[in-house]
Amino acid sequence: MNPVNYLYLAALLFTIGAAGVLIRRNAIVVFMCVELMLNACNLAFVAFSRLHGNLDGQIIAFFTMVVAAAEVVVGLAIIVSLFRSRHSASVDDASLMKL
Amino acid sequence: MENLIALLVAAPLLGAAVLLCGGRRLDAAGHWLGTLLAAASFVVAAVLFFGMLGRGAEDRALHQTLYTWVPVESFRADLAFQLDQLSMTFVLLITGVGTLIHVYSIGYMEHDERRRRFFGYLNLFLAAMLLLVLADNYLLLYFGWEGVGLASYLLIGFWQHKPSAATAAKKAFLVNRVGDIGLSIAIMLMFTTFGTFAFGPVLATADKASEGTLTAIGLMLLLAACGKSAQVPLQSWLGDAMEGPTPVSALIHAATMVTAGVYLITRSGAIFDAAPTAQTAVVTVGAVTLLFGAIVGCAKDDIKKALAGSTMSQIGYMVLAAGLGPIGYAFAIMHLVTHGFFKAGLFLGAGSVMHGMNDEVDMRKYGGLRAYMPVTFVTFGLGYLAIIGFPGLSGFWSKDKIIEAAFAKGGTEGWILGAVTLLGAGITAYYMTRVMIMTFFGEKRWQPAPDPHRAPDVEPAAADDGRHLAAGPVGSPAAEGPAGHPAGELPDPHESPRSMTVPMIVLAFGSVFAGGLFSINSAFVHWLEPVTRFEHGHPPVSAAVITTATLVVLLAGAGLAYAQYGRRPVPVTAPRGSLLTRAARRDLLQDDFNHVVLVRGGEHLTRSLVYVDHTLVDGVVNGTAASVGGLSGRLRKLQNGYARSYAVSMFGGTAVLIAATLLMRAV
Amino acid sequence: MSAALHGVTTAASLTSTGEAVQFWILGTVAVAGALCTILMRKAVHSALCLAGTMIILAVFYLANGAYFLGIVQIVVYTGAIMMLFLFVVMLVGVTAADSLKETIKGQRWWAVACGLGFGVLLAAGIGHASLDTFTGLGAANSGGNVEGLAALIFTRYVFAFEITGALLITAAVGAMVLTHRERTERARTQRELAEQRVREGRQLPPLPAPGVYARHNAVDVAGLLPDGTPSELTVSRTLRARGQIRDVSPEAMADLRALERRSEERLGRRPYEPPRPRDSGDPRAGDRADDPPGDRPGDRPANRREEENAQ
Amino acid sequence: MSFPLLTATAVLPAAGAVLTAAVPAGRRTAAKWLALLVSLGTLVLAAVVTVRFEPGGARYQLTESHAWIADFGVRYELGVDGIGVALIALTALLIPFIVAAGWNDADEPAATATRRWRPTQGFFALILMVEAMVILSFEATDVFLFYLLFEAMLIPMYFLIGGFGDRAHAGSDEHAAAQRSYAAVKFLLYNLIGGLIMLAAVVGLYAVAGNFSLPGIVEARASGDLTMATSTERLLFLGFFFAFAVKAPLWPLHTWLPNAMGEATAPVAVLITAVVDKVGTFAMLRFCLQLFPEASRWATPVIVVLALVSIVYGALLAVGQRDIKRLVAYASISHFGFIVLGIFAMTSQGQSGATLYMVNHGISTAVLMLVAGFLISRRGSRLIADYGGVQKVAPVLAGTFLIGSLATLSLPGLAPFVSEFLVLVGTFARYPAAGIVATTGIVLAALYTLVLYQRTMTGPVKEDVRAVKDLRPRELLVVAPLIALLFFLGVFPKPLTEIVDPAVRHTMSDVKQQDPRPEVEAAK
Repeated sequence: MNPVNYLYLAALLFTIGAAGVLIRRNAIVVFMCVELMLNACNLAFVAFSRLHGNLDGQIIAFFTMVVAAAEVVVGLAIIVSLFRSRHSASVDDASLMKL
Repeated sequence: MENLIALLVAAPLLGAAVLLCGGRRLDAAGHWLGTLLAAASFVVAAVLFFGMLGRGAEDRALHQTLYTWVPVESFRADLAFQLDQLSMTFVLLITGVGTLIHVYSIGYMEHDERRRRFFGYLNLFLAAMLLLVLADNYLLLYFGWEGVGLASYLLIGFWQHKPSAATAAKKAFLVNRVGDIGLSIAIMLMFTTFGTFAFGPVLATADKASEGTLTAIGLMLLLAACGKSAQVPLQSWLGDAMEGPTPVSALIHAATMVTAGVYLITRSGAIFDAAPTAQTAVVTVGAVTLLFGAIVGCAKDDIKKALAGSTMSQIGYMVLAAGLGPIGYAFAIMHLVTHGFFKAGLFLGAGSVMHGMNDEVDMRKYGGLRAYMPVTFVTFGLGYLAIIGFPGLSGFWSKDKIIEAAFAKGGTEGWILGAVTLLGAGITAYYMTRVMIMTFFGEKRWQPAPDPHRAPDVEPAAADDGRHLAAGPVGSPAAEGPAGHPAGELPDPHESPRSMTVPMIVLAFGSVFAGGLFSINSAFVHWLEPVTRFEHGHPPVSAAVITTATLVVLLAGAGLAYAQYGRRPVPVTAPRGSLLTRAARRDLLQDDFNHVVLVRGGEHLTRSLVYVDHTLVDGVVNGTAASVGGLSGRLRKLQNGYARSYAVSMFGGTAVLIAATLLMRAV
Repeated sequence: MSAALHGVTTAASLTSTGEAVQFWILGTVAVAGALCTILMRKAVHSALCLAGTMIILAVFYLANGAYFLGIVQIVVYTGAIMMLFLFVVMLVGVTAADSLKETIKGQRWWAVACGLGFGVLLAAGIGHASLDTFTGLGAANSGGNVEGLAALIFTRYVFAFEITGALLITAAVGAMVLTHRERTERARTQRELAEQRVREGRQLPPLPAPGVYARHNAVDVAGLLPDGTPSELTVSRTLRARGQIRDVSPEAMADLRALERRSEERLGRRPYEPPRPRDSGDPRAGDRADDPPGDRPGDRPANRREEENAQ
Repeated sequence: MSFPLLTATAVLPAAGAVLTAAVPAGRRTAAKWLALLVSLGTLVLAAVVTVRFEPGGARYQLTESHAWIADFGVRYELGVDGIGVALIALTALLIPFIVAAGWNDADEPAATATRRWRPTQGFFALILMVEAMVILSFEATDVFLFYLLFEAMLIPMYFLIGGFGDRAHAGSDEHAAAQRSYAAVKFLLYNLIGGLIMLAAVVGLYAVAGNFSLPGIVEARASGDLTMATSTERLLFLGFFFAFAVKAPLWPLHTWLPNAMGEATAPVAVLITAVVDKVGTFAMLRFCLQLFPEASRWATPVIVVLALVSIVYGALLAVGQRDIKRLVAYASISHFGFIVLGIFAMTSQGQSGATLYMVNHGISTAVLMLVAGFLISRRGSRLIADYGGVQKVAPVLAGTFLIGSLATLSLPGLAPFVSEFLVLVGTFARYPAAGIVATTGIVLAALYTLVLYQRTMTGPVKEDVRAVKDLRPRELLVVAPLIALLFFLGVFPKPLTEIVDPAVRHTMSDVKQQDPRPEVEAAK
């Protein structure tokens, strides 16, 4: 097996995550899907790291994790406060962007 | 000596500047200042003339360069003067007649509150006209050319409160502008052909250019001449120009400005000599105008318009002569000078008559005035005899020579031209006799001053508000506009004041003797020969035969007029007349043609263009704006406010970007 | 696992068979987990599936020589972040299940189309790249994976590292700011509250107890008014909001009795159905589409079962 | 380092604008005097620039160069050639007259005046701001800097058009306001779109050349260090030219001008047509021709045709107008056609003539438009039909109007004649047919100006016109110097041609064109 398969897997996971973001309305699930996409990217980075034989890919994956953690913290806080004020976690409820 | 040349132009220019900018303070003395400066210019001209006589024929030309007017690379137009025999002739005529008419105007315009400005304009005209004839290059000539156009515009429209005068002024300027196109294109052609447009080099090397170019230049110059000299097809403005005060008609529209076209053609003789086609065009224009003007002159009842027709016709003679080449140039100029005398005299006489007749211009309402205005009668009569070419008077000498030269052209062309000139002489005798009889002979047909509220019955354009002159009978209230003369009062004909009669007398002397003096030993021809060159024409029949024929034709014309107007009472209201007469009264329908084709067509064109600009050009832009607005309204519906929707479009966009990247890689 | 750990070679084109087997098995599971994540109706289930996928990814990291990341993935991601998710799910309501019915016209089709296209393009891009051989991390990891990473992070990437640190602090502060509710006015004293209650003319005495005196002693049964109708006031507000009041109307009681009779071993509970239309006090009055299916009359039995399971 | 003279000519009016805007509400007379003094000061500086400029010297003189945005090679580079000097002089000359002519235009009627609202201060501040930007754009030799100014001057112009309309409006106040804002928005949109396209071209130029320095790029192109693909050069040329053609304005991009000039007050209309629009034609001469010589030659036939259409079309539409100010606007379109024609005739006569034309047209239109503005403010109507016989009641006004009209129709002796004839000769030498078509413009010019004069000034005095007063001393003071200048430059244009000619020679060598030789070398 060629490690390239990891890349295909990452692409597949990423696509699934993206589709989930588009399809699901529950903000928490949407968030999970985003996490899935980030993880797919990390997998790709790690695979690249192995393919190229240096550690930079892993470093990037590491940073991605840190940023994802920060993002989750803020994002979940937003979801909580949104739920508090609107009693719903549906992303469609926040359709205030319409003119 | 040559430093004096600029003074010729400067003196009247100074007068114009002072009089026009000076304001009301100069009202009292303005006309004296204007006259004085015109006279000063004449004195300078005389000094220069005698200086010129003192030199040999070949060194007579003088040059004065002030500075370079427009210097751009190879394009150099100097503000420089050239005074040779041809210019000298014109300068003397312009300043001489001009001064006389200034004097005349002092009396004529006495009661006009804007007399100062009138003299300012007259001075402006003199300056421009002198610039025209003194210029040493075509661009400077163009400067003067337009300058006289402006002065003519201002003077025709001097009584601006009359719509007819304002319209006539505008028309004159516009028609002249059409001619100016010709002059400017001619100058451009000279520049591209010769690299210069100064008289000297252009005329000296004219024969080196191709004939096609020269023909083009010649035709363009002819177009310019047609505009300024009221030749067919650009003659229509001259009749209307009679809306101006009579001294203006005498000076500008008879003696000087309208002859500028003849000057231009004569000056550019070298070009025309090398372009026979252009010459043919010139003689054709001259011949047609000669008959055209004469026919129009026969039908007009307005004395000034009859004289205007005559002017057109006489200039036709000059143009024809100028088109004949070296056999005709000198005679064209000679006729120009004698015509300047007698036509100016005739106009001043007409002004004097109008002055005494409550500004009535309709000859049918004159009659029997010889007893009331003896001086006017005599001077006008001498002018009359001169213009019809009565043997011994000025007109005879100059016109006879032109007829001879026309025959001398040779071939069929010569015969045709000769016949036309002969016919013209006959018609001239006819209409001038008619004017003479209707004005000074026969019974009195005086009419009360027309009611200002009633529409005039004859010749709307001419009789329209004919009482514009404030200068009525002595003692009548001086005022402008419709309140000039009390309605219903019979005119009280009287001789004009001294300031008006003296110039008439002087001009009458010129009318009688100038031609004869010029012809002694062909003095005039020899005087001009270094500039215009001269060849003796050889008419197919002897000169005596031609002279006899001329006299016969002349008598026939005069006799016919006498039979029609002298032996029968003249009806006060013009009879309907034949088709030709009616057409001639309407300037042979040229104005109607212009109106239908140019004015109406132009109006339609501009109106539709305004519409096009608004709806089409602007509409395209506004339509684009509207469709963008509509499209954004549609697109706005895509903005449904759901974040997921936007996410889809982002995702799709990313996909497209990746696809594009891959494609670019693949290609 | 150990085979995978040691199967790292340099400049090879194939991995070990063990790794291949592991990849195909675990990869399938990971994809299934991902699909479950997006298809499960309940957020809790999604979270659990995602956690599973992440653990598998951690294994893949290890297989790819990223030992540090593999551990971090398990400890930080699966252990901390996913727990955070679960906390929030509980906060929001563990019972709330999503409706998978799409409300935006065409959204699902577009999403699927874009997803498919995107995936195909990604795959095409990967296939396009010439990755026949790979270097492997043997050399890079020779000094130890953690040491290698540390050497890079604290040299070349030190600046980014510092910035991510700042980012984390900012995120923490941001989360606190977002979730913290600032008291904007002075807390009202008990006296003021009492006065306000009098002024508003609402229930002045203590609220009546639930239906302990009627028939049941359960707190979720409304007490009966003298005319026999149940009074909602008697039930705790929380239960009311959840819609967990038991019906005490005569018919319901009769049904209940019948039910009790039929199933003696099992005590069925039946949620109280609030009168429709719900007029006041319900914050979700307008969100009919998003109501949990349990609120709909037709879904009642299923809902009931689920609630029981949850409890 | 020497004194930054060019910067000073722009900084002075800019500072003046700020100060004028800061004058308190109650002291509006002080604001007017301040604006006038600042504009006169700028005129003095411009005169110094003109004197310091040596016609025979280097191409760009009084240069200044400072790094600005180093990453993109943008520099603050100034320098003037003869053409720039002439136009700076024109701008600095006209602004004091515009200020003086608009002395009372922006004053709030006493009834609605408030303590806070300061329209007068704003009006003069905006005018000075426009002056600063226009002058700096004539000086900028950095393409990016020029672009920035080219766009920035739209903002004050927008407010001048939209905020200070002509009080003499036929309809109601609301209608007038709607018309005005339409005109202002139209002005802005047209020019913005032009500017956007130019921005693309500016970016493209940077992509090709790597910096924005006009002299640098020109030199690199001349020496062969920088080559452009033909298609690239043409596209870039078109991008630049489009923006300038909108600004100039050239048919068919002209329709914003009549609206803007009709709705704006007369001084602002003068500002538009005599000053701001000149930036467009100036930029054609400086940027289009120098940066893209081959593309310019390639596009010449089309542009010459567009210019001819502008000349004839503008003149014909002027004949058909019923509104005095719109008539002048269409006349200007015709004149801009002449300028563009002269530029793209690619002869030294044509280009010198075009430069002279810019200056002379500025002065002559200023005279005509300002006098028309004085007339309109007296009678309160812009319609030609509402006038008649003004000459009788206000002879001086009529006289100045006539001189303005005669200048517009290019009468010899007045400045525009020299430039128009040079353009015609220059065009004729290269394209005889175009020269002949353009000459018809002189007849049409006579037609529309004289018809306008005849209908408004001559004839019987209309009842409403009887109350029209003659020019006040302030107004005469505004017009008289301009008229004197018209006469002076008409008979002695040498000072101007001496400055302009070397610059034109440079441009001609940039586009690798030589004047056609005459058919017959005349005997010397």
